[in-house]
Amino acid sequence: MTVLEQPGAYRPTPPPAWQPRTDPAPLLPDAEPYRLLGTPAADSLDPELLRLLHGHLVRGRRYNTQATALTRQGRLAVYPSSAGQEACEVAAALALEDRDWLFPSYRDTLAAVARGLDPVQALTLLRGDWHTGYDPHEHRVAPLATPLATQLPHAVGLAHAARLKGDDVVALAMVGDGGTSEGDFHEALNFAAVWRAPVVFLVQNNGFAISVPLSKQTAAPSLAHKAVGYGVPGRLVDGNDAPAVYQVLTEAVRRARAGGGPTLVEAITYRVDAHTNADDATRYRSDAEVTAWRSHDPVELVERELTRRGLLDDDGFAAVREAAERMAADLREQMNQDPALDPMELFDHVYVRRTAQLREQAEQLRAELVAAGAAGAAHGGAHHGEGTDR
Amino acid sequence: MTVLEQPGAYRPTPPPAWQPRTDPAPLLPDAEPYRLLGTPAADSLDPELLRLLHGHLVRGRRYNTQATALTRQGRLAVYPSSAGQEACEVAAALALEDRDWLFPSYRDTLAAVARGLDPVQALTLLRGDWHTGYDPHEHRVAPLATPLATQLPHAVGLAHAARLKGDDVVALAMVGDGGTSEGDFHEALNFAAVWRAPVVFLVQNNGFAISVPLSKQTAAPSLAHKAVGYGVPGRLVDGNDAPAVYQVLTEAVRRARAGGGPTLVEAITYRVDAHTNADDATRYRSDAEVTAWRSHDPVELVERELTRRGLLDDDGFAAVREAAERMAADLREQMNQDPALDPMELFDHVYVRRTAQLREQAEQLRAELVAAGAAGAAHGGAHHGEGTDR
Amino acid sequence: MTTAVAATGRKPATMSQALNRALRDAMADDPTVHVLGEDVGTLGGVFRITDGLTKEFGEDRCTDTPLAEAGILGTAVGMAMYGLRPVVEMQFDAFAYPALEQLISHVSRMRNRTRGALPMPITVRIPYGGGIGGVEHHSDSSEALYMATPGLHVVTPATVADAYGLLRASIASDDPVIFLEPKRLYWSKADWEPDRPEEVPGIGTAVVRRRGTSATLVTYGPSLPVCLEAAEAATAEGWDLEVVDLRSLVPLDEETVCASVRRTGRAVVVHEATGFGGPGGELAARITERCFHHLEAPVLRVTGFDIPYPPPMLEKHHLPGVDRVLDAVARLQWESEWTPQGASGTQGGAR
Amino acid sequence: MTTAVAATGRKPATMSQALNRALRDAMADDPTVHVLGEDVGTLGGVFRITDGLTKEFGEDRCTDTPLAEAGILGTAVGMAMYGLRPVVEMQFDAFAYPALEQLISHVSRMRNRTRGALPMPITVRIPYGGGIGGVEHHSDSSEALYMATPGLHVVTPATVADAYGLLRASIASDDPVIFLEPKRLYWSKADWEPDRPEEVPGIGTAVVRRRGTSATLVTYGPSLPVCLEAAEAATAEGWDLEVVDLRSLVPLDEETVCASVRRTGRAVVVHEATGFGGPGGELAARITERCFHHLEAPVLRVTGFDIPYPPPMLEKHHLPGVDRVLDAVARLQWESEWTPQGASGTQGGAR
Ligand SMILES: Cc1ncc(C[n+]2csc(CCOP(=O)(O)OP(=O)(O)O)c2C)c(N)n1
Ligand SMILES: Cc1ncc(C[n+]2csc(CCOP(=O)(O)OP(=O)(O)O)c2C)c(N)n1
Ligand SMILES: [Mg+2]
Ligand SMILES: [Mg+2]
Repeated sequence: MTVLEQPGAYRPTPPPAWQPRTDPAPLLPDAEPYRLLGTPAADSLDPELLRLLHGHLVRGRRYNTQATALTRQGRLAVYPSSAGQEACEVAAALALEDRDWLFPSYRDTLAAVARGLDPVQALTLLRGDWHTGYDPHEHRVAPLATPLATQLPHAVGLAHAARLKGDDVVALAMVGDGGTSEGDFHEALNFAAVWRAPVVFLVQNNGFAISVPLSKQTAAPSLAHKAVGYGVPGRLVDGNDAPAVYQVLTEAVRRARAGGGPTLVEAITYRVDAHTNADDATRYRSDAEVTAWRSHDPVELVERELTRRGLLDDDGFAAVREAAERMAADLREQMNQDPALDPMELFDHVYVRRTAQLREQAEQLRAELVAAGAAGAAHGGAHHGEGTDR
Repeated sequence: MTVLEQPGAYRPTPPPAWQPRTDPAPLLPDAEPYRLLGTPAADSLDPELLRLLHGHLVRGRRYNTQATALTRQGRLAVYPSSAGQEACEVAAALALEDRDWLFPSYRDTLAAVARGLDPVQALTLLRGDWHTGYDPHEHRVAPLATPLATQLPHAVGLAHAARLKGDDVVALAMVGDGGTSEGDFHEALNFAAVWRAPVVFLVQNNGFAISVPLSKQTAAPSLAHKAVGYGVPGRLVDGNDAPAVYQVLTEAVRRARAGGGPTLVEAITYRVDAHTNADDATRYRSDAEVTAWRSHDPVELVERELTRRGLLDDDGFAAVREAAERMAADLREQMNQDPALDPMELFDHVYVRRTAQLREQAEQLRAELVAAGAAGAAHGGAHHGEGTDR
Repeated sequence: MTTAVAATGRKPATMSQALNRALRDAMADDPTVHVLGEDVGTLGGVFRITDGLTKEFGEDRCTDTPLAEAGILGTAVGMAMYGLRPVVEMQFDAFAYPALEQLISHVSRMRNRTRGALPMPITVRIPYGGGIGGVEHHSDSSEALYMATPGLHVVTPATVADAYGLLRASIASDDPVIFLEPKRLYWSKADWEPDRPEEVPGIGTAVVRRRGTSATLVTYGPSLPVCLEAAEAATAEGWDLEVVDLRSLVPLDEETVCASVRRTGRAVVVHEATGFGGPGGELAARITERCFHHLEAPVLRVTGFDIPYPPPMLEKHHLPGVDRVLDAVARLQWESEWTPQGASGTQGGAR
Repeated sequence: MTTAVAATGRKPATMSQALNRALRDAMADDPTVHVLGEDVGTLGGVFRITDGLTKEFGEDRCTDTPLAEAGILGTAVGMAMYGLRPVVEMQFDAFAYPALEQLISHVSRMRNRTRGALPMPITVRIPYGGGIGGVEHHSDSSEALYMATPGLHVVTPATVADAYGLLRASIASDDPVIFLEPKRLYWSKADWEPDRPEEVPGIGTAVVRRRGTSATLVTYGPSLPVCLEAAEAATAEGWDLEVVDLRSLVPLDEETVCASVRRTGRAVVVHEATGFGGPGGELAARITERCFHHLEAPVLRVTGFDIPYPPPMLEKHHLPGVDRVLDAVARLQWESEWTPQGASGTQGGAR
């Protein structure tokens, strides 16, 4: 029996001998997004979990504001903020075991940080430094994906490969509401379902793809409803309710690890900042909408819960804030240093070995750098930071 | 109010003010494929409709056997038979008005013929003659699509354009079960739904994509279940029950024309022949499966119904068979003549006007043809048939 | 043709403004022109090239699509089949790749497949190239892919006036046009008014931007300013360089290029795309085929390195700059010691 | 390395059999090699190149995927990230286009993006080219697209032995390889046994298939037999042609090519892909750059016309044949009347 055998799969049967198919009912998402905070179930939430989430959320919010500030200081080329979406970012990271893999999009550096990546490494791409600032194997975090939805089949392939090798590894892949319109979303979901690959797809529905609102992106009852078309369960969750997202993702991860196949989770959230620092969100949305969402802030929701249940006192809150400030200060300091990037590295990773052409071109650049160094030693050598061209 | 405005569309609302979404229930297909023949509803089927379908089905079956025979005689380069699927082919053509557009795949030449195209024109591509053997505007039949699912966004765009121009034109696009896995399927369905374009998507689920069975193509409860993920109604129909397919498609076309948007129809059928004449189906499926399906033959099902209700006597049946034989004889005769294809035409349709390069290359070929003509006038001039290279 | 244009004499304008104006004028003149793409509506595009079009012409004429490039181009094919003239925006160079199957298998050959019955008057606008500090996948120069696909026109402006004129001509073309907009020239400025017919170039005509006698720089798009600067700098070395701006890569205006090279006897092709398998190979090969006996030296190429586009902090090392162009010019064998007889060519610059 | 191979001396084999054997041996030698694609399992592929692999190695090693090329290549990327060595089959040339975004944006640059941390040892097998009477979209030669994408190797065999050796080398490569299989040579035959190490060429080495002195034909894949036939026919005209089979377009073995051209002083590049923007431009330009003073005539190109691939009944007019190659050879300026002084070059064939 191979891992590809599908006990419940859909087989063509002649209509004369028509058989009932897989029941779609359990695949359909609930009409309401799943919530915990503000419901009776909140009372039984583990205080440790709440405190853990809270620490990450506060740190995550601070990370977002600090990174945005760094764009203004010219220390980041661009930053797509996840302010307002911290619950999804943090829960995605925490739902995974160490051996699992995370597949983030460009907006999900916070998830990578919450998983243990050094913030400077996570921001390398956005700084204008080398494309991927970390070894993906170290924390099992795939490179940040810029071409939308292209990372989803990667997650499926990796999860499938792990299963073939007998490792109980799960991949969690993150994508935006806009990304669900790409063909790669469709193909990834379908491959995952047919192969019963241990993947969890987390769609952060933050209401917009840059300026395009969800109503122009889909006419579906919900994005989670797409799951049934692949034979996969679809789950809908309040994406600003951190324990709820954490619970839904943890369950999906457990199911995937146990061989139950993929799950599609849609988290309803909101991008409180503009698309990136370069975007002007006032061109396409109202202040009122933003304000309404600010009153459903993921950090505050957990803060209120901790207060309500008396799980953290003022000193505790202050300590969390201080830790976040230390992280921000440290990030600021490190980002204020120019990275050391060697132009000659341009030729190092195109192939295992440089081709004859690349050797020639490398020689050309080396000669130019030597000439420039001789001409203006004051400008710093090739091995020193060059700054961005912007 | 533009045609793009979506009254019922899904808008992001903050979870604090969560609103119920579009009800998915009416979008979900029934558990059983829709049937008419063999059910009580069959009694009230219009005799004229049954006779019309029957004539087309018999002719269609004969068309399939004749075309396959032509491949053996080297008169067709390749033929992907639709034997066993004639009910879908015929119903797709008949469900449309004259002003509507049909978007066939390579397997759907019969639908094009049923819509009025000369069989020789419909087979031009498969004969090895010029790619598209007809002016698509004449019968409003798009070129046969070989790259799978790529014709689906074309149908959406055309339908959308017609609606923008105020024409009540509907596009019906045909695709196979395998084609539903392509990204283009996903993108086309989504665009159609968001734009509420007047398109009907007909998936002929014939159990196989060449050798790959449906169980390796999808894990969905049915292909029609994919509809709900786009906010589109999904319909399941017995694809060998011609009046049932006709009814479901006609309703979908009416709905589209009335501004109700797209429908996804999955017709459960079976490819009785191999993928094409070049394929060896015994490598991947059992005789027993084929036999089971032969007992649910679309032509016989209607024949039996006509007999049961006494709507056609022996003479009537004979007349239908004779008409089909005449069509086949005529097709045979025409296909036995070499088509007149001018090599110089190679340069005529690349651009509105030949570029300088193409003018040079045309001169080169003309000189070669002249030289060849001079060398061996017996081989026939450039304007005469060349035969295929196979 | 230019009813929407007030005849107000020349004013400073950026390339992005000229492109915006071209779209507006085309839409005003021809109701079959429809713009579609990601964020082209309310936002006006990430580079603001479609600014104001939805407001002026409505959502049905300038439409924010779902986020799917194959879907955008694929629906444009259907719209063209029904008589519309779609102008598609791809948000960045690398984000046109998902649409390559629709482009190669359909857009480029639909006319041919149907013996002319289904022309594809589609313009695909693609901001391309680097030099603006974009992170990976935001700075590709993929013109080689489009050049290798018969049935497409490939057009790229390098000046404000050409941006307007070439975009108008592209939209008016009954053949599909890949319209490559050099990102780093979006904010370049010139005094310009849109209604000077003598400035509306046809597709397929190159132009000599600078006359010279020593050698010809053959270039286009983002590399034109580099070449003009290099030509100025070269005067200090005693070289008088001619600069040809191709404007269209397909159809290629061989005549203008070859006339120039025959005059000067030497040529350097300059572009930002990677060199190996890039546009320069075709250009160098073609020039050599046609002008062999006029060449004093092989046609050289100055291009991006054969590497994926670098991160922002390193892109300046990758982009062909003035120095690299001058280095190539210096390698054009100004000494004639190599001829078999040691004789220098004297017959009007030709050997 | 060749444990699965019995040492049984040479027997007639077709190229398709050699390819099949290469896959089998690679899978037997290395458990991380996985084959995936459409119909590669039970059916053994539409060209039967994967025949028997699922039976021998199981469905998990040779897998029929859903019908989605971007999905196939995209999941292969993930598999490679986890240490597998995927061999992907694209069913036909044009059906690789849906995977171009995954190929260009990820496969070709993943190693570079991650400073070497994520190599992509993926082989993408693509049956390419025409000459087998295939209907539209079944006969494209798209090597120009792959050549223009840094980070890919582009390999194409022309003989039975090379089919085996190059496919083994491609699968063993830690870099991604586009492995182009000339459809019309699938049924070509040769006496061959798989375990002669001297016949396993490394990627990036061209080979001189025929020695000659008058001019060099530079070619690869489906055009090699045409060139060899042309070379035989040319002897009747008194020309002794050298024929170089590139085998790899990337990396290009410039040394072998240029050594030959420097010897003969003349070159014609022959391929089936369309000429404009095709591989021949790069080859001609590069040869000219490197061998300029050895060239008696411009490097000429004999290629497919600049048109979409024709219908089966017309394809013979499109494909470069022996006559067209000989015509080009005849145009290589065998008279030397063109030199400024009317002198013929006498210094060892160089000017
Ligand atoms: C294939 C592709 N097309 C277009 C883009 C340009 N782009 C970058 S982000 C974005 C919007 C994405 O929206 P969504 O998926 O909702 O994610 P969000 O930004 O909201 O997190 C677009 C269109 C891209 N990166 N990739
Ligand atoms: C994009 C693309 N990939 C692959 C193919 C090769 N191919 C031709 S038909 C076919 C199977 C199609 O199956 P299905 O969609 O079920 O249609 P059917 O042949 O059963 O009518 C395949 C893989 C193709 N034509 N286009
Ligand atoms: Mg979003
Ligand atoms: Mg099928």
